[in-house]
Amino acid sequence: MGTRFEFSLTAIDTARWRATLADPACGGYAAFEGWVRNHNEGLQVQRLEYEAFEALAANEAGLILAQALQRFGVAHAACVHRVGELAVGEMAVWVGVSAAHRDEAFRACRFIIDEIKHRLPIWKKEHYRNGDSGWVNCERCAQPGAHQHAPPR
Amino acid sequence: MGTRFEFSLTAIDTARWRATLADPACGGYAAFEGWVRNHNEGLQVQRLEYEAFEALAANEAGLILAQALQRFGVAHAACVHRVGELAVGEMAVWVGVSAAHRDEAFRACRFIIDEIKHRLPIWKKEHYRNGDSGWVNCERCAQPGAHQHAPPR
Amino acid sequence: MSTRRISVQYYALLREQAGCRGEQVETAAVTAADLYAELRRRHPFTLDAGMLRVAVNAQFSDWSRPLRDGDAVVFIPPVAGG
Amino acid sequence: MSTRRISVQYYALLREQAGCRGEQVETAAVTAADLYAELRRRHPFTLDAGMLRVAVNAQFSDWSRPLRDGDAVVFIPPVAGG
Repeated sequence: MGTRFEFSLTAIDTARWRATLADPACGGYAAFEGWVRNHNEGLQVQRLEYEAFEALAANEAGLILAQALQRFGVAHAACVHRVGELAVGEMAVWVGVSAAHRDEAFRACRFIIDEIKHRLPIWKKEHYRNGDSGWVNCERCAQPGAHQHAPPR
Repeated sequence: MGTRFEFSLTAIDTARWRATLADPACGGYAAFEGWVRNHNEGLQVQRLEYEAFEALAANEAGLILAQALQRFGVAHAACVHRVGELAVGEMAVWVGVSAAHRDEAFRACRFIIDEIKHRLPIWKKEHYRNGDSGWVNCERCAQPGAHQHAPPR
Repeated sequence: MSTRRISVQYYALLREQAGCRGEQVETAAVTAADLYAELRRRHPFTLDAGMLRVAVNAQFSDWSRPLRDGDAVVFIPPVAGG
Repeated sequence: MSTRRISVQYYALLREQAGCRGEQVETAAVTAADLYAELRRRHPFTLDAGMLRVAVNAQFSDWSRPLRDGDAVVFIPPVAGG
């Protein structure tokens, strides 16, 4: 039984992370990867930057993973999140869960990524093909009428 | 948009399969792996054998994957299933789905593995540490009172 | 009484109980249900037809569908993939 | 009026608008809410406090919790991980 969370400045090695969840008592493994999409809310994304308040984020991620073990009875759960510059197609986040059965593996994996997105102090700045950029949820989404995406004023 | 299903006699190369789902328009990737557990219904499992009616199974899997694309609006879905002898800890089945968003990726992945287990003509013979063996769902489960797991009479 | 030539393939428990992967049978059985009943008289099959599904020419089929000369029949024990 | 020495770190949009990653402030602000109001007079922060959360000493905190000398405060814009 174990949990593990890390930030990574470089490409996530999913094979290495998956290996940390191996367990002969487990019959089900569920994983999620978030990939950088080439579009968001109608804009063409070229690349993005992730920035994190790492101390708080790591604490909060530890709580989320522990909650997943307790709530769903899974054996192992891990998560790694990129920070820094990412190109379209790169993996921004990986979540993996192993469990005796598939039902709890799926449910715990879904719980973890939902909570990670909701609770961790991590920010994403999108750079668009048209030259604009913006912090997601701060600039455009906070001003639904304006839908501004110019660089910070 | 695409689907792909295969049987494999050797270890599943998940990196190669995952690569077939890469798509710059996709932000979410969900995967499931079924691993050979060291126990089932209270018995210690040592190894197992999978056998498939491959022509029918491949047709049926193709239908399942196409249904997943249509029902959940995901971009790509693939599945590979081992046949032959497997040891404890080995991967018996892999399912991967990529989609614009995580919700449909998770739901399609879950749908696919549930249907694969339910609909494909694939059989599993478990070999136990105590020397017995049995075809799962045929010998023990079909006779809930008896719970026999001796070799076929 | 007319007969037809049917190819039967066996998998898993049925393969072990038949002692072979398949056989060609010359049969007067009209349906797949009739055919399984006939084969049970020759092989020690422990599974009742109610526990099986049947495929004809690599498609799931109805037990009552009339068999035609040259059909390939597979009786499908309870599955356990994944 | 007593003052306390608070270390403030900025991330993301707040970092860009403050023009620095953090600063030490000598402040009479009693709570984190008071402190953000004070800092908005010095920096062109566009985000209202209602859109932020606050962390004190790397723990999520209440806006009304009294600040103590030496506290480390982080104002947290809407998050977007994953």
